Amino acid sequence: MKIGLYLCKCGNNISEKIDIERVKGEMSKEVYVEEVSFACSEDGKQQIELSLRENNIERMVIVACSPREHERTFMKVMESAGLNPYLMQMVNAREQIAWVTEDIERATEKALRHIKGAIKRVSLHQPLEKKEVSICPDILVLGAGPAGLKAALSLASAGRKVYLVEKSPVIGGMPVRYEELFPNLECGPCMLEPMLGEVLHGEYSENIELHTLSELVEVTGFFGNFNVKIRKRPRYVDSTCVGCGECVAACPVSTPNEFNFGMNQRKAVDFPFAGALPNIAWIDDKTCLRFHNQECTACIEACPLGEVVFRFDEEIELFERQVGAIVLAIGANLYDCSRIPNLGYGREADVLNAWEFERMLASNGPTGGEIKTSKGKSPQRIAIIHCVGSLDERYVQYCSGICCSYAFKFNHMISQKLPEAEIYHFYKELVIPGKESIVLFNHAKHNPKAHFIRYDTIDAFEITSNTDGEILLRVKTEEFEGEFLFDLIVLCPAMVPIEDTKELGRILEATQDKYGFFEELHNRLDAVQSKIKGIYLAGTCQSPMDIQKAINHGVAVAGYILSNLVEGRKIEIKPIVAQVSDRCSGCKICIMLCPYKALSFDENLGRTVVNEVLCQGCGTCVAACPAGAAIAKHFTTEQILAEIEGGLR
Amino acid sequence: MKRRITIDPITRLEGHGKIEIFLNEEGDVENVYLQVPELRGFEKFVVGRAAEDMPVILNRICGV
Amino acid sequence: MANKPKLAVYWAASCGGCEIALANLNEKLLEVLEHFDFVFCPCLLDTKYKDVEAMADGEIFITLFNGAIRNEENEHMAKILRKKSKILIAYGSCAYEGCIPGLGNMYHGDEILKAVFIDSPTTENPNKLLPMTKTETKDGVLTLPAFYEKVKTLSMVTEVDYYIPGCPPEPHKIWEVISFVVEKLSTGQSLPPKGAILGAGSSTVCIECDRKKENKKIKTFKRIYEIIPNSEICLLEQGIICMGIATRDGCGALCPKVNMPCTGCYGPPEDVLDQGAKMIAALGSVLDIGDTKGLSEEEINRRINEILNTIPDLVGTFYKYSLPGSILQGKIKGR
Amino acid sequence: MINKGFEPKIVAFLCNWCSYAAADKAGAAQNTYPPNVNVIRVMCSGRVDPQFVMKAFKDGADGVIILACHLGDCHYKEGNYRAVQRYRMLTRLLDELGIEKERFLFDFVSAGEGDKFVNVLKDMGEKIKKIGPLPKT
Repeated sequence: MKIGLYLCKCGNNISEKIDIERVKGEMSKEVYVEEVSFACSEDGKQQIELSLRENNIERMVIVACSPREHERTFMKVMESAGLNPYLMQMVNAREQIAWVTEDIERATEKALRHIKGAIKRVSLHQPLEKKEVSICPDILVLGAGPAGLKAALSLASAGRKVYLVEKSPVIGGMPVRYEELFPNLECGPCMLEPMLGEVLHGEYSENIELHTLSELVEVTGFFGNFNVKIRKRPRYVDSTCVGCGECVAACPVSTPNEFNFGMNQRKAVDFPFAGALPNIAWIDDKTCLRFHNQECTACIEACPLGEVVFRFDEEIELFERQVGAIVLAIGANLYDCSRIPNLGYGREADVLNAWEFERMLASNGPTGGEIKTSKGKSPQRIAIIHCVGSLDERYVQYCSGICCSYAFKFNHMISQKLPEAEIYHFYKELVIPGKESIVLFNHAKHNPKAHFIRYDTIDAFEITSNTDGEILLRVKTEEFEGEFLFDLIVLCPAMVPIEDTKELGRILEATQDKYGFFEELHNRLDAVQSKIKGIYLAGTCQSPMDIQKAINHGVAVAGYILSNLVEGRKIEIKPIVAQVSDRCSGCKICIMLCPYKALSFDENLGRTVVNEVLCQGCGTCVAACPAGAAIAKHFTTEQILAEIEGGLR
Repeated sequence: MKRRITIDPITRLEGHGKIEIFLNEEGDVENVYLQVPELRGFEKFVVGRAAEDMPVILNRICGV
Repeated sequence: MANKPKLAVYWAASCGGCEIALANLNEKLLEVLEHFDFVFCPCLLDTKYKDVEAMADGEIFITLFNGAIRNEENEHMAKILRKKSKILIAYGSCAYEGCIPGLGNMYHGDEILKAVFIDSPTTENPNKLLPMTKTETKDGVLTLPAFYEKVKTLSMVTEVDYYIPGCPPEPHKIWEVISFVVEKLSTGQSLPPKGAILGAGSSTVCIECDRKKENKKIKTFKRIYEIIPNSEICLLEQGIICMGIATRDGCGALCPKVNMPCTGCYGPPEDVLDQGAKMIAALGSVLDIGDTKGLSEEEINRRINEILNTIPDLVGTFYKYSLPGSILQGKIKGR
Repeated sequence: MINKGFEPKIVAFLCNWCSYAAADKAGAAQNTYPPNVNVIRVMCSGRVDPQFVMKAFKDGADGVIILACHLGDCHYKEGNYRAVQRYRMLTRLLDELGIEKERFLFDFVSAGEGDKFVNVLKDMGEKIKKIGPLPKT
């Protein structure tokens, strides 16, 4: 085996610290040695390529800069010389020897040790080839809130088939239920409905297969080739429904309306709220009499289209789809305020959380947009407590970053609806990020009816009610102590992961961060990719955020997918992956170590197999394998042992 | 004539042994030395091992 | 008779168990004798060292050499038998990797002599005499082989053709090797390449163990007296340190079959240099320290150490049979 | 024992993404350190097989160090946790085998911590100088 050793002088960066003549002198006759002035320059690359050919070199060791800088450069030189690019080893003589060693003699010795290690290693290198697998370009989007909708639309308009799966009967997510949105008081439904319309019957809607009342229950496969199983609960009303609502009026049974957080009642057949899309009635089988052995036909009789619209024999449907990527956009939740008992939430009827108050403000909400207490009174003193559960080691450590903005929106909306009402903001910290939020803040600041009181801990409050139905709020902080009577208290709780995150995380094997949100690949560079290749994150299931950011997430995810999962283009598999030989005994030590779920046990073969698409080549399984059956290509045990030995002996 | 007879190794038993027999001028046995050249040191290396390892280690004193 | 190839079996620092394993071939021994002439085996025959020394070089066809190299005599016999044999086989764990006597590599040679001849409670030695290589008596000079500082494997003192692992090798595996060699010879085929491991597989004991194996996570290690293990489930998953994962297959998973953990007597599997290192690599990977998210480094270390405290003796557990043959060969001495 | 002129040999296993990058960064900053270290680049600290560490000691290293990404920052998510667990266990074994704890270290060095990389190595070198060379077998 003829090894070529190329010594790059890097101008004099390397040659002024490493005695190249001495290095040459200490090489055995079998090693061909040549100097290059600037190996990475066009001239240098040509010189090496020519020399590799002319001297029939089979393996190359190049003494130059960091492989992080130019490994690829020299791999390409190998290729152009007709050699497999992996039959090469770099010695980092610049960054890790010449630049960090004062003494020439010692730098030279250090270089010699590394060169000997590299020579020993390179002789054990194996030629490696890139592999390719074909992909399915379709995408599954879970969650039809702003982030999921935007992702679905962006992908569909690029011609991609999208399966949009939403758990509830309605699309649009939370903001479509808000009357006005911060920072500029745009109407939520007005802003989002064009997007919903696009999804339902827009130019590219035929690329979107929407499934409401549906959930992902199983997934197999990997990036490029996932097989997903969806469970769809029956709606009992088909898409020919015109949404007139005649059935709703006729329905004889009611139940608390979860879409208004139980603040009013809805019928067994109903629309979650006025204007909800898709505009198709939905029958709740837990409430409908027909599912309780009663012969009710009220809705059928009331329906102008008659019986044909109804599908009472519909059953839970399980179906499978092939997709190349999965977008998680399942949204977030509000922190459960009843876990902080001194706030009275859940105990006092007029202590509301932000979602409940949003619905109270909404013209399609339970009060028709009127702010009133549980006794029907128009409140004159309203408290808005910020930072509920937030910035607190015991509850939620972080700041959700959006609550102050909507709290000041509340302030604005209250003063419009109830100009005489006194509004008290109790806050821990004020956070009003972005270029626009300041407007609502300034409005509140200059509102003579608005008062600001800072508190240090949520324990400062003691909220109880008196016999008059007023709420007594006692607050005691280091700087302030007082007692107030309020008619209504609005809590602005931390945004927290939705319950489904955990189960979905389990199904997809997507990890969650310490707060329970889906964990991103990198918090700055890759916030919309999960740690599982091909599973993307959009919106508040990744972190608390506002609508703007969630929408951006949707676009970002679509961008990623369009560039990573290109129709007709195969996925390239990097050759540096793990391999398991038939010496594997099936002890399964390795399987759970793989952070990418690239290892699985093949019952037929009786051994572990590597999914090369998923494997990232870290080699953790190889180090662990007690049978020596796992092999890290290009970082084999034998190659590394040779490098250690070569450098020491 | 004095003679020395060395039996090395002693056979058909378990273990290592060597016998040195010294005969006097008359050919009678004057002295016999039995030497055991074998030592593995179980006495030392079992100390500090787990108690449950004793049956595993000590049955290797003699496998016959 | 005279044309039969010659077979020798020798023991160096060993227990004789390898001879017994051979004897356990039972009636098959007669078949062995049909093919071979037994010329040297101190346990069974009266052949003396001087008889062996008198043989021509290469006169013995196969020597099954068991026992580790603990003293000068062991090494001397290893070299003699190498010269006299066409094929020298390191037979059994002691010759192959040092085995139980190899645990002596945790100590200095003189520490061992002192423990045996001076400190041992059952030894009466008021003058604190230690064995000497040369003793002058009125009758003449007596000699004993020098006790080595370190146990060596057979291949550390001479060239070895093949290895048969096991403490002891399983009789059916010995038979497999013998019949394999006989078949190769009778059909004129060439033998396996030098250095090959015979009478064992190349994977690990797990491949022969029928227990149900799932993904492993270990919260605490259990010593064998602490639990009665479930006989269907992988012992390791029950917290018992079973060396099966890092031990070459060939025994038929004898110990796990009777609800005892493998202690590793067949040595490391193919291409693994160090059984203990691989046990560390594997077990260290599956310690279950719970959710590490947000934990401080101190807390992580505390949790790891808490689990590790449940293993009383790493060397004795992981290198019961392989210390001299391992990478570091024993305790680094010199302090 | 004073080891005049004794320069300990150190083998350092660096992960490609953090500690190897830190070593490059120290280079770019021309932050000098003793040349007694042999760097072995691995993709992840999780790739370091205890056999590598033993082999290094066997072949003449007086010290071995594994440098990884900080916990939670591993390029491969969890490789460094595995590495820490194995390191803890291996330290115990090496201790039984007579290799002092000063000779085998594990530390976390991010890509930006060129200075830390240099300090960790210098510090380790000094400590090993005090205890002297590892007796050769």
